[in-house]
Amino acid sequence: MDWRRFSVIALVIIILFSVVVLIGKTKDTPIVIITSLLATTIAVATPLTLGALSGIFCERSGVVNIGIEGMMLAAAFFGWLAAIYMNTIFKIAPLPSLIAGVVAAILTGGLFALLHAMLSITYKVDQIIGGTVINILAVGITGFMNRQLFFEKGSIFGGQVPHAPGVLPRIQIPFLADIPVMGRIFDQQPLTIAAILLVIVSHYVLFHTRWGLRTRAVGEHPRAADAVGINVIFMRYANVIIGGFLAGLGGAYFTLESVPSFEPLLTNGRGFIALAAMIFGNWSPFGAWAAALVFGASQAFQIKLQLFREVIPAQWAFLQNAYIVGLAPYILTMLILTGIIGKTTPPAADGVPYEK
Amino acid sequence: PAAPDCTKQDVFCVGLVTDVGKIDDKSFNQSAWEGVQKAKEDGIATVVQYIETTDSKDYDKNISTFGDAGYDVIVTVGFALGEATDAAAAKYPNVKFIGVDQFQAEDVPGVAGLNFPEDQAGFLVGALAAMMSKSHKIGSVLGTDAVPPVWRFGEGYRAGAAYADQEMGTTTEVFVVYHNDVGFDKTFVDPEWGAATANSMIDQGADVIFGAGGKTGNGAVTAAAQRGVYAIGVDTDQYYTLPEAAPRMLSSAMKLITPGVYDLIKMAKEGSFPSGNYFGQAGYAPYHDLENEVPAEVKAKMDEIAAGLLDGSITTNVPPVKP
Amino acid sequence: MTDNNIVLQAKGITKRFPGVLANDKVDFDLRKGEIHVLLGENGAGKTTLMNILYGLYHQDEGEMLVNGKPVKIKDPNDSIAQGIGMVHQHFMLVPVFTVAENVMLGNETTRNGFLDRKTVSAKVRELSHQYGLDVDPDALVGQLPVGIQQRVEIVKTLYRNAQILILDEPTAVLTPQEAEELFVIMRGLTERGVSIIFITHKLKEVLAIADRITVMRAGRVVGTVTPKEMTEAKLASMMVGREVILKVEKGQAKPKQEVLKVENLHVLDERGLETVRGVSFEVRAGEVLGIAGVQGNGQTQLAEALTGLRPVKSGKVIINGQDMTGKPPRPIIESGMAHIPEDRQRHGLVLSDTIVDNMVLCNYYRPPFAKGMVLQQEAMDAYARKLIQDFDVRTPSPFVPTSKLSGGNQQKVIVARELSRDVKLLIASQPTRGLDVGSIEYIHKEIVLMRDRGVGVLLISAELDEIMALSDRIAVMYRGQIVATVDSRAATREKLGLWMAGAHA
Amino acid sequence: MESNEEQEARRESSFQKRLKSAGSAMLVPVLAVLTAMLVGAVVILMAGGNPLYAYLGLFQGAFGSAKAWSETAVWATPYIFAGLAVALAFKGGLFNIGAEGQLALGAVVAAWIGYALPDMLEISLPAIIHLPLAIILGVLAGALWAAIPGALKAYTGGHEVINTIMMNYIALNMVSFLLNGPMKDKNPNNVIARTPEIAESARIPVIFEGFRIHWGFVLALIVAAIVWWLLWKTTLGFEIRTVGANPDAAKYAGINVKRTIILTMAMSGLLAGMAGAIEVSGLNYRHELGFSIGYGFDAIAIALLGKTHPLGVVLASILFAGMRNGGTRMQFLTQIPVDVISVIQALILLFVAADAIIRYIYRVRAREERLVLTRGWGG
Ligand SMILES: Nc1ncnc2c1ncn2[C@@H]1O[C@H](COP(=O)(O)OP(=O)(O)OP(=O)(O)O)[C@@H](O)[C@H]1O
Ligand SMILES: Nc1ncnc2c1ncn2[C@@H]1O[C@H](COP(=O)(O)OP(=O)(O)OP(=O)(O)O)[C@@H](O)[C@H]1O
Ligand SMILES: [Mg+2]
Ligand SMILES: [Mg+2]
Repeated sequence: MDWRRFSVIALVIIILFSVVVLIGKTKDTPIVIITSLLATTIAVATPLTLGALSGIFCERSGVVNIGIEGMMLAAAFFGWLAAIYMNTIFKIAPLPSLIAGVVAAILTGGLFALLHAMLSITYKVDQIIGGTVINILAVGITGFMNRQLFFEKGSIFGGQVPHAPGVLPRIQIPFLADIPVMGRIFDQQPLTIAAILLVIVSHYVLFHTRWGLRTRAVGEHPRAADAVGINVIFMRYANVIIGGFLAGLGGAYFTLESVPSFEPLLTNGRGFIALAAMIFGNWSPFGAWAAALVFGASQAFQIKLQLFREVIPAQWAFLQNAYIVGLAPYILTMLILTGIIGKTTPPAADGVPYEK
Repeated sequence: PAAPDCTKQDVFCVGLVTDVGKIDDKSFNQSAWEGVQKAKEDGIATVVQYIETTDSKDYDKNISTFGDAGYDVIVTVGFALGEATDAAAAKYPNVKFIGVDQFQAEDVPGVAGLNFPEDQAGFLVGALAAMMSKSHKIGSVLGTDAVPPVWRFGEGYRAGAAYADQEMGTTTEVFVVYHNDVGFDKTFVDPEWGAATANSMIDQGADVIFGAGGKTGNGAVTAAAQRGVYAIGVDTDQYYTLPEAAPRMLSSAMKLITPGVYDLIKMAKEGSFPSGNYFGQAGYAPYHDLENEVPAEVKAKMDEIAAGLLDGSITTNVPPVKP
Repeated sequence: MTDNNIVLQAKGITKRFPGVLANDKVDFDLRKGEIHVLLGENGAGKTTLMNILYGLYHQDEGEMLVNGKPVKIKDPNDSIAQGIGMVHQHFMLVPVFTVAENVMLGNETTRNGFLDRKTVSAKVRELSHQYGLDVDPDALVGQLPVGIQQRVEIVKTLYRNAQILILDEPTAVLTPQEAEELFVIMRGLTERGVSIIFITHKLKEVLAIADRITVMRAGRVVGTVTPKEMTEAKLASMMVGREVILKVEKGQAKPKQEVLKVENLHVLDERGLETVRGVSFEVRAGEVLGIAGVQGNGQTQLAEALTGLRPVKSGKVIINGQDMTGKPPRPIIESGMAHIPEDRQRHGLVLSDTIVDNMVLCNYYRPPFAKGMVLQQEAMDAYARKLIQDFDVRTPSPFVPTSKLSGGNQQKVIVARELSRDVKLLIASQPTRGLDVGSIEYIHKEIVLMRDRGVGVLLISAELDEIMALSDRIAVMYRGQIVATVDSRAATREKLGLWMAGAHA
Repeated sequence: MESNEEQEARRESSFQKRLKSAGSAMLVPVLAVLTAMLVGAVVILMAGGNPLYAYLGLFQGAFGSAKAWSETAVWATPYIFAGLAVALAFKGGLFNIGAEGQLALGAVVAAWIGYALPDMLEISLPAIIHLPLAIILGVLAGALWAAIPGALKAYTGGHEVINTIMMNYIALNMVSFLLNGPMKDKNPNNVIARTPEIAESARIPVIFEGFRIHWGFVLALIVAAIVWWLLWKTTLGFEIRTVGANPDAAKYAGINVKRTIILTMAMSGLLAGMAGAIEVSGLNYRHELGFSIGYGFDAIAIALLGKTHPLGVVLASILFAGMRNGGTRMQFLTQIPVDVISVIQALILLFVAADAIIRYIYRVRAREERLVLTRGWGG
């Protein structure tokens, strides 16, 4: 693993946090502030982590996927829709409805991934274009259906948003969650926890199993894989769809874990930041997760700063300006991509359609 | 299906043009549209139509689409359409325009600016929040303060809490966060940010959260309900529009857009249409499920404050626009 | 004929590609334990036939028998199951994988779900020991020299215990030494009953190693012969279909002024290793200086540094008296340098562009191809048509993308472009790698012509024959340094071979 | 086959032959559009609307009257500029998703020059100076904004797709900051985050009194022609296309690859910036927050639909403009939500990108090489 990368990440997070602590110390104890920062960081990093994992599976098999944004958006919508259907139309209890919603979200992601796979593998459409198509398609479809179902009179929901079954319940991780103040960090919702577990799983799958070896071979040198009888097309389809499932799970976070409502465009570019996380993480799960945490941290940073707006000392006045603070994650991403923190190398055949 | 001819005397048509944004925003576009629909249900209007604006450069075009079709009343929602509305009023002298949230510096014939004392609504729930808080920390999550009504809500909330403090001899810490760090397209439709911000406030000890600013506010309100603290909604009685938050919904800071729009349409029909600023009502919603969690003296205090604001014995000292 | 000695037989194989009849009713058979050489011009259909035997392509007509039994080979899995293994013309190894990972890829050994790298490494060690294919299972393939990579390819097939081994142009990228080692290995294999199909363009090798030789031309089998009845000349004319002059006719060189002077040059490769360590030499107008050396001894970096494609760490490069040290390519080109790059597809061509665009790649911006910044299409077209004529590039039209050409013809496009410019210095890296004798003959003639026209030629090649045939002076490069410089008349294969292997002069 | 390849070749020369080949080049996009409209009709049906009526409204609103044409042209103007921006970058092997931000920046600067300069200089500038100045500086702002990711790509290999997206967010934040603070219209009863109106002298005149169509539209057409000429008739174009196709070979040939990459991005941003500047000086007479949302992505769709050819871009722009413009009337007549337009546009893009689908449906034989525009992250 690339320790340089990780130490930089640790450094960035520490700096961000200490700034907040220094500013907020008059208002609250460091321990409370840091706990809250960490809790937020981990939670908001969830869709980024899952998005990045999605990208990793696609691209390790040689398919560039900038459609993650769209996949998450669509999944967020259809997952939420399914949950509501279950709950209001079929009168199923909230929790099962939500779980059904998560499943639906995952499947939606998979479905859009299937489309991406067909475009980029079968029809050999330029893969970045294919991803863009997914993004634009997702915006159109979700916007339109959201309207049709929840506003237009005479729709199945009578033109108004019905009682949503709420969001996934928090899970107190035994013992850890009982720690007095810090416990809050381990009081998280299911998808957040799932994301972290999936990081570990993905790592082992990619680097220590047959599936992983073949996936990476297909992404590095498909002809070589073909020559030893590996079905390149199948491997790519499979991995893109797995990626879709992961993106779908990421989408579920928005409407089933974070808030029980859907907005057109609610993913708000997270899919792209997830891509940046994937690249920064050098296409490896742990690296991507770490990167996702940086973005999570900078988001937590902004939010906390605004709570402490009035006590920001004069010499740091610029921190009072939300617009300027808001730049943090984006500038961070660009610095990362400039390779200041070490060059990244994509899979050799990433983005290249396979021709026999 | 050929649309009935609005140019005819006996056909009374009402059109609505949204701000950039959707008519199903569960917030001011939607409330205004509901007012229009109510007018139709009550037989005041024969035809009602809306057009959603997709780009600010289309304001004029969208308004004239109604104007040219001979509509009698055109509702333009949002301060951003103010100038376009005034311009259209000159172009279509015998059409009545209802400008929601459009403060009229000087009267324009045919245009009624429908405004609300948001600061008072904010003041009320601010006081309520301060009185209901056990930790004496309360929060408010709002859209961008570039929008005066939003700013008035936020500052009103602050003032209300302060008033309650001096009445009750408490000291309450008030978090007020405006969502300024994104563009206009986003600031009112970022529930996830709203939720994260609310959560952060709750981590900080806040036990009442007031969410004001379209979906962003909704996100905060639902997140608050999630964490089991008191939630306060905005604009309409969100006990109904945000069912998932209903159980913890303490109240809502209401600006009664729907009736406001409805009344103005009615006046237009009856020929008693005012021009200049028309002030709708602001207030706070009933406690609903939490009826019996709110102590009697708090209820009493709230009634007192409401009365005071109405007769002017209490003032919020919040200017109409951010200085 | 059911000769039970025949392990593999192809009957009437026909394969069409859009516009090309790659294989035309090809009959071919392989006997147990023999080395059967397949010979033919570029585009003759050798690789295609092999790809069909191996299941990468599918024949349009014809059938295949393994050990007398007809077999359907849908994909490599089937051929592997039939005991067929193939070492491809363009290596099929994943650079970022270890040797072991590459070897196991496709039939991995796992323990409770996880890859069992230990066991595989052990097996690889055992195999390499058994067949004298010395490779380290845990090395990253990308960091191994081509020679070793080739061994990995062979180990790969043995790991799948192949009994029939296909080697497609394995020696194109090898040095004499490496080639010799390979032949020893091949012999070892045949002694253990493995049968080998061996594709090459090098006639010496053919006569040295073949038990039988099948010659293809334009997709057809011209005939099958044995080495005894053959000479290089006979073979050559058999595959080209006409007499071929294998010996390059060239008179005495008349060296004139210095066109290239290199002083104590140091260059780093992409990994930051110093692969050119203090090289000095000069090339005079009207002479050919050949740089011999085993692949990966710094020749690539040397050429790139001289042509401005790679920064110079220290030292001096003087072209026609001007100091060109560390200058970008354009000024160097304009100072009168032509460059036939080692990697034709990466540097030499814009594959997606037409032949026309590629023909003017280096001087599109000068008259007559451009007036000011405006391109003159007519002039460009005319020029391209002329070069296609002169250099006999086989193409349907000047407007087809060069990706459609056979590698041989792709190379001709580059040679045509570079040799047709008015230059003082020609730097030719591996100018004939993988080309057939016909093309080689042609390109060699052109290079000699350049020399006689008073151009200084720096020839970098791993082909000793080429070096000896063309050079007036020969410098041998070893570990980034020039270990010896001799007059070509004084040079022998043996001496050069020794120097290339590191022996000091 | 030889012969017809040769004909293919000679086509280049004869003009009307070229038209024919252009026709067959447009075949697939046209079919794609029709198919998308068809699917769209089904969607409208499901939404309980009447497709015929809806499309009638769409057409009326887009091309049904002089006014409609004018409005469509008004929409098309920024589309053409932005579409050209993306298309040009594609030719250079670069994917500029940043048109959005470059456009916004061009608009802000043009607006600033437009309203602030006269007061600063305390003289009223003649239009002949003021207008060009506003546009040129706006355009340069866009160019500069795009040159940054270009330079990052050239010198650090940071991928332009991510970088331009990030630059979009940064631009949006900066513009929000400016329009809410320093540049906000000080007029007491203005509450909107927007600049003051630009001076008369900084405005592009309309073409016909009473219509909003302005000379910016004509300029767009001229610029499209220039871009075409630049790409296929000049050495610079040759360099851009070569670097786009094979940077290594370009370097070998003596082309300054880094410079070309930066230049390509800069020119791309220049065009995007022009979209913004022209929109301000020709139509809005000020920059307002929230304007220009989504132009970036529409531009990509347009560039693809136009097969990255300037002429194609112009046609695609007019089509998309017509849809956006006609959408209003469609909604007015049928109350079909405008979102259906987005769906149709997405479908068009889908069918154009995966033209194999269209070819299959209509049995059209593959004509030219599949266009490969980007090269994964390798860049
Ligand atoms: N995938 C393909 N698509 C189209 N044509 C092909 C393809 N592969 C080979 N060809 C054509 O088939 C003919 C035979 O190619 P093949 O590779 O078999 O020649 P070869 O004998 O291997 O030549 P070389 O000595 O250069 O390897 C050539 O004309 C080539 O252009
Ligand atoms: N899709 C294709 N269309 C046309 N020709 C092709 C195609 N794919 C490969 N070829 C040609 O088929 C030939 C066989 O491929 P191969 O890799 O053996 O060529 P090569 O070995 O590079 O040629 P050479 O041996 O002359 O260097 C090549 O010359 C290649 O140019
Ligand atoms: Mg071959
Ligand atoms: Mg070959």
